[in-house]
Amino acid sequence: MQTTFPRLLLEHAAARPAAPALREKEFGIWQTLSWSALRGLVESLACGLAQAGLQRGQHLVVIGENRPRLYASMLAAQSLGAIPVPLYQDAAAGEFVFPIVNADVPFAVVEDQEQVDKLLEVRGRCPTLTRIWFDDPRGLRNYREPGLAPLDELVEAGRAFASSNPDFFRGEVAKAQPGDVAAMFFTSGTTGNAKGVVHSHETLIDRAAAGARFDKLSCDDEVLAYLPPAWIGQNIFSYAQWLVCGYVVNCPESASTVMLDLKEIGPTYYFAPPRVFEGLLTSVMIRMEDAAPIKRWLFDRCMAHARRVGSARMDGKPLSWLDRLGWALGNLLIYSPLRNSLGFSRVRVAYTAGEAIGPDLFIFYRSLGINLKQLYGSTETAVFVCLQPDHEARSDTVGVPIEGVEIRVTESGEILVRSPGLLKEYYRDAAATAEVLTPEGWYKTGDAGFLDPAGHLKIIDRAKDVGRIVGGENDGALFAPRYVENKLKFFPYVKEAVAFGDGRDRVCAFVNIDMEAVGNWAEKRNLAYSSYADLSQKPPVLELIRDCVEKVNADLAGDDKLAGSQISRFLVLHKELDADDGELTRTRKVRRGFISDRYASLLEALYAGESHRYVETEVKFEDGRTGRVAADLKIVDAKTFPVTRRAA
Amino acid sequence: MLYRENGQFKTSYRADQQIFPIVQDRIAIALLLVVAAVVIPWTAPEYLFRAILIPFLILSLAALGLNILVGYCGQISLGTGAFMAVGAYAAYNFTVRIQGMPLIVALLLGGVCATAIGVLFGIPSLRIKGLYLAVATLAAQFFTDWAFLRIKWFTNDSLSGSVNVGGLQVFGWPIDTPVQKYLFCLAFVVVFALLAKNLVRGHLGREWMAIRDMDVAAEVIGIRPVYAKLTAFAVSSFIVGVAGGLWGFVHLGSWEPAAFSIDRSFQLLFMVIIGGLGSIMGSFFGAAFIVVLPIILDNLPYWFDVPIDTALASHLTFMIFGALIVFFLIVEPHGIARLWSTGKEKLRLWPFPH
Amino acid sequence: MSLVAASTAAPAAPAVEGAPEAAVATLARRGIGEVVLEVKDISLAFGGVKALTDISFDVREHEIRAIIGPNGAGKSSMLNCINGVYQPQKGSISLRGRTFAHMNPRQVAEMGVARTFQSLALFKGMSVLDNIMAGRNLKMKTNLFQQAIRWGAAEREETANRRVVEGIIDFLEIQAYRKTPVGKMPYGLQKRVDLGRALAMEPQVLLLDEPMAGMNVEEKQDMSRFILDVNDEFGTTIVLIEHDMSVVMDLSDRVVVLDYGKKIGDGTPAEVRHNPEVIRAYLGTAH
Amino acid sequence: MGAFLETLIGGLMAGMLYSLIALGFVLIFKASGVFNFAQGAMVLFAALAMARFAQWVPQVIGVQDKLLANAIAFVGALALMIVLAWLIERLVLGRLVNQEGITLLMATLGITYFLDGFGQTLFGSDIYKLDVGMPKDPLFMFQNVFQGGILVSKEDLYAAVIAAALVAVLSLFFQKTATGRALRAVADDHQAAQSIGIPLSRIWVIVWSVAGFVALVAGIIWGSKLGVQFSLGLVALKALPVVILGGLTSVPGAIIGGLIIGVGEKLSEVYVGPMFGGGIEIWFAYVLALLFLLVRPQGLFGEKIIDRV
Repeated sequence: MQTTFPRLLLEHAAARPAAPALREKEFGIWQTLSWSALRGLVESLACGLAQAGLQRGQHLVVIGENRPRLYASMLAAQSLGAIPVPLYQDAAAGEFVFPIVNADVPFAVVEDQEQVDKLLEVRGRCPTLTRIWFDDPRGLRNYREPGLAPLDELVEAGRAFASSNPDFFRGEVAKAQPGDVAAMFFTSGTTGNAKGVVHSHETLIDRAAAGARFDKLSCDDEVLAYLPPAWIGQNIFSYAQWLVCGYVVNCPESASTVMLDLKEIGPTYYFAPPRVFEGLLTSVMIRMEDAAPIKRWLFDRCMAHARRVGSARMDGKPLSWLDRLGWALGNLLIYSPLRNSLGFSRVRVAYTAGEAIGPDLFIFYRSLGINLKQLYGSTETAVFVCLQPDHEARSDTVGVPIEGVEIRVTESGEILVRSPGLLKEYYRDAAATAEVLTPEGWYKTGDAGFLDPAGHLKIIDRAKDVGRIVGGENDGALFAPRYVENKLKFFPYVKEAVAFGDGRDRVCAFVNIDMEAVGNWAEKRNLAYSSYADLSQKPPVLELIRDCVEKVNADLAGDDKLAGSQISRFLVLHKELDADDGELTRTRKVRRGFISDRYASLLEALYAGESHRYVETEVKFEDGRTGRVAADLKIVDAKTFPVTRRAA
Repeated sequence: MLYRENGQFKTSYRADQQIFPIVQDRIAIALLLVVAAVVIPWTAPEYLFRAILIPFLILSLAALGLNILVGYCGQISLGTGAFMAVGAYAAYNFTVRIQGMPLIVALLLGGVCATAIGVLFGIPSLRIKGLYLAVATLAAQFFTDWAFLRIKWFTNDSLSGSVNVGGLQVFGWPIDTPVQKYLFCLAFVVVFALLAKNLVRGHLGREWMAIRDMDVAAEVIGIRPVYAKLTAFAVSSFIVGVAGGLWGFVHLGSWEPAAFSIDRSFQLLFMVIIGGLGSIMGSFFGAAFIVVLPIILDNLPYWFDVPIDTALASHLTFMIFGALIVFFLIVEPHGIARLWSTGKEKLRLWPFPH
Repeated sequence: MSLVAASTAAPAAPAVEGAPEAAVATLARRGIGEVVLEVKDISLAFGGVKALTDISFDVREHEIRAIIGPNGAGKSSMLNCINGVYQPQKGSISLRGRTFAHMNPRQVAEMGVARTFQSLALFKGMSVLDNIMAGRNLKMKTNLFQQAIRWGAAEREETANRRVVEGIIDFLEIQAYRKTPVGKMPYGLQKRVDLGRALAMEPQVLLLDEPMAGMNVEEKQDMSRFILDVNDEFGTTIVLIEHDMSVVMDLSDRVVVLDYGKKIGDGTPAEVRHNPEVIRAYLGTAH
Repeated sequence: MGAFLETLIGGLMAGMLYSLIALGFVLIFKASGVFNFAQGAMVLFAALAMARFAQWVPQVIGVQDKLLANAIAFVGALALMIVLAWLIERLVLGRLVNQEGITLLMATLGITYFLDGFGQTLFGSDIYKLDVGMPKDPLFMFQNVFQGGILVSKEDLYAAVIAAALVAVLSLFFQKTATGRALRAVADDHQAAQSIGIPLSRIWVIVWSVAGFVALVAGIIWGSKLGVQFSLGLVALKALPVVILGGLTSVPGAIIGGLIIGVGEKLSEVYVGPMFGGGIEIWFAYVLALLFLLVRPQGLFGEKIIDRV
């Protein structure tokens, strides 16, 4: 699509001047900004910025929550051929310095006092930053800072200028070319400085359009913008696709009212990372706790039925009339009211992305009748690489490559992407750019994965963690420890799992049982136990875990790529892996290396084929004392399966 | 459970301030009106109109008026019967003394007279509060009881002391069959309910409630107790007066002062308490409850054919009423209306408890 | 009303810490204006009990004036005299030159004096919105009939005032509670509603009766921030009652100290803090 | 002149009875802040009980001596009133602590209805004559002053004396006894009273019992005069303006108020009534009280109301 964002704006303003473009809940009602009004605002802002001296190719920092006038400022900058740089509003002042200096940014448009204070704090270190405009004057009345002014002033100045030279704005917009840089997003780099990902109008618009076509988005859709606009995800959904489709973007009233506003608006197109969905689910469960027993019983019954038939229904599979009846009943009593009180009644398409989402969580929402799907993409790819088509959403894949996307998997298992939506470069960082962009125009995602027979992309791990089996019957097979571990951890009984196999002839694993889940399980079978260590070695428990492992194996056997990662032997650890003992990171990620050293003897026993091994380990207790726990750990063999190639 | 509020967002204050902001509620009320205005007239038996529906409508109207005074403005009145009487007798006098006085005009003028008396007896409320006022309003009750009994002029010197009206008609349409009477009352009730609702959700209503909830604070923000209280008395007694007129003209046809005795005043007060203080809807609940309950109590014995003599039945009714008042005051001081709205909230939050 | 322009975002500005500089800056910027409110030897007694004896002090344009004193020092009675709830037996109060001894609350309100209450005096049966809307009653002129029909004028008036009130709700950051009955709100927020109701009157002089009574530290900080913002954004003159000295010292420009109905000190926080009588009074009581 | 004095005295006597009932209101209001609308119903209830017991006692336990029978009936009725007081505290007031006066008033309205129904269900709803040996014959006074003298009904005289005595006793009880002081304390401030260890509920039971006792006496007097019947309950409505006039919280107020109303009523009936075709005493008292309130909202002896904020 050969166009630019400002041109899209003009088209909408011309085609549907009165239609709503943006809504913001302010002063108790949804204040609506029509496309023509928006165009006017953008024009004024653009003229104002131009007068203030914003040059083509210069950068404009935008910091704040989702606010109509901040979006308008981005559009204004783009219409002048300048480049908006949205930054995270919750970042510490210090984190602003690098982007501003790196792109020697002259101007900033920010939301309120909080952001102004932060900028003023670091102003000394940002010599280039000369002007700051703020949207909300609250508390800023008595600030006397050179170059600090309310956005209203800019708008006023701009309006005056525009009325004297009415053609200026159009002219500027006309100059901008699709290939020009449209925006820059700073990826919060875990190490070193953030990298500025440079995107052109082309790249963003092409991907946005592709995504929109994929889900048949139209100008009738409603979106609630509540995630940081500096994050490309939010930006694509509430900016790029907004301008491409011309649907309505709604801005919540305040952070404390997002849930209410979500309920009022009832978006038709929704996007959130898994943690948001997880949070919602927990809140649902907590609120149901205090419900009357009858109601809870009803809820449980309905949800059980939903789990049974819900996802099948979403996948468009035929249901028996009895199941259909049950679902209709549940829908009347629970699902639909639940969707309503979550604000999902009108959701037509909902996406989650970012991390792996647990199957239960995923199924919960789908079985409620919410069309929740996964997508795969990153800042560098302008988000849309793979999307799950309706009726084909699965929790362990991220969908099919959509139009314009080519995917290649290197022999090391890393996924390469080629699409019209790839970043232009990392801003002023040729080295980094060269690292990720091959001369042939492939982008190295750094993720390991493959396309399954059904053509769905499956992400298994970070590329650097993926290993190879050496020797044994499946020599050279792919080994993705985290993938295997996650699969195990999706079972409630398994708290932690550590898989080994890189450079070995087969995969073995340590398993941590979940004290609570297994404890309950044991009590139901009145199986007496004295301690964690004791419980962990009870034969029935080992059977239980073996069961889980073999299920995982069966599952793995499902796709040839990972069949080699099946767990042939495992043992259940006698103590919980613990951050205090250095076995986990503070964020509860297993430290594989440390563990393999600490439990070297066990590892050796696993691979040496012994049936049990006595072990004694030092542990730190809550109160800081250290003690030793000893146990004779049984080692269990798990059945592995031959590859059962699933028909594509 | 029945509510689907996603997407019902408001883009203007007008929309946000409407009486029923939720679509489902608007549908429900529309259906209710259709049933009341179309279905019932065709289906209900005559007994139902005379014994239940018409009294219910008129008493709801009176309760509505009283509720404005007691429930919204917090000025208790034990003299409602008096204002009904004034309305009825005034309307009567207008009809008999002025040739061709249209029914509706007569009723409204009756209301106006009631307003005058209401304001007159409301004046003490500026100096005296709560309990003292309650007693003061009894003065109105006894005075009017006496006046309409002893001052012959009011009853147009009828010998029996009872007055009667007949041949009612509006714009040439006769009002004599139960259905016609029912529809006539229904029209009045709907219109007045709407007007009343508008008042209580406007700034006058807020002034009333402010006086009720915390009169000193109200004064400090510039509300004049005089104005607030007297308007409450005026509006209240106007509606009550009109109800009185309807009661006399449409329901009874011929009546004596006893029709508006102190028992009527208490009955209305009970309607307001049980139905829900400070709730328009409550007035209807209360009226329905108090109109229907005695009828049920009277009939219970026959349904279970346990013979009870009528005297005993009426005593039992008394006891049950008394007990219910106390019960509601203790358990749900805001009456049935509050129960209703809690129920509604539960539906909106379903399946969650809160 | 300038707060109409404010948008919803909530700056977490430093509250109490920043206060003294802010206050000083305020003075420096516009100096202390002329006297707006003057109290001349007011005496008030209930039956035989003397609540106030010969209290005199003045309040100047734009300043934050505190009245402090141990519990039962007659602080609230002083406010009640100023806004006409009590009629002092002796003395006079003049507002912008207009002197009055006997004035009813309505007249005082019309002259632009608003007030909050120590023990929450909110309208329990009403929503947050209605409570604050009630504060607009002086601005609402449509008559009974227009309201009953609620067409045109009444609706327009309602909407216009709603708009202003929404500005206040936004200013006080209670958007999430708009339609909840005040009774159901946390105490700290109810105090905000009380303030909001007073602000709705667009007062020139705002009397605050122990705005921070019974609040925890964060709530106190928020409240101080709001008080400063009000004084700042709308240039409202503020008379503030507190028995907790620390709060006052940070907020106020000048302080009057009462004890047993008598004035025992008057001056800047610094001066008052070192006034021996004041120290005695405070050491004498449990503050 | 003689006629005037006759009316005057008649008024004073009637007034005494009003004060008696008014006293019931005041007692309860002082102690529990409840404006007991049910006082009238209690009078009716008590009178019914008394009348019926007086009939049953001879039949059931065959006591023939009239005085003894009445005595027993009286004790029985009193016991009943005490039980009633206890029940009211238990079932109603105890659950409405710290409610607004209006709510409590409405509660007593409820009680009124209940008692009316209950009393008549228990004791039947006919007219019962109640003979406690009050002399019916008239008495002529000041024959030497006026010719023909002044006719005074002995019954009224006795009644007045009894009433006066009772009033005296009660005011003493209030001023002097510990319970009396406790009652006043409670009236002034519930929390405070509780904090110094005065058991609210017991106080209330006592007060209501006393009020019940007063009601019983009043019931007997009126009953023996007019016969016991439903209309007796309405006597209370006459006592209301008295309370208003005298001030809700003042015992002497109740007495003076009673006398004023009684006299005013009779005089007006005789001298003003005819102009309006009679029957005006129904409302005269009220209008009198009402006008009076406009001048002095808290009544003759009531305490001034001050709003604290």
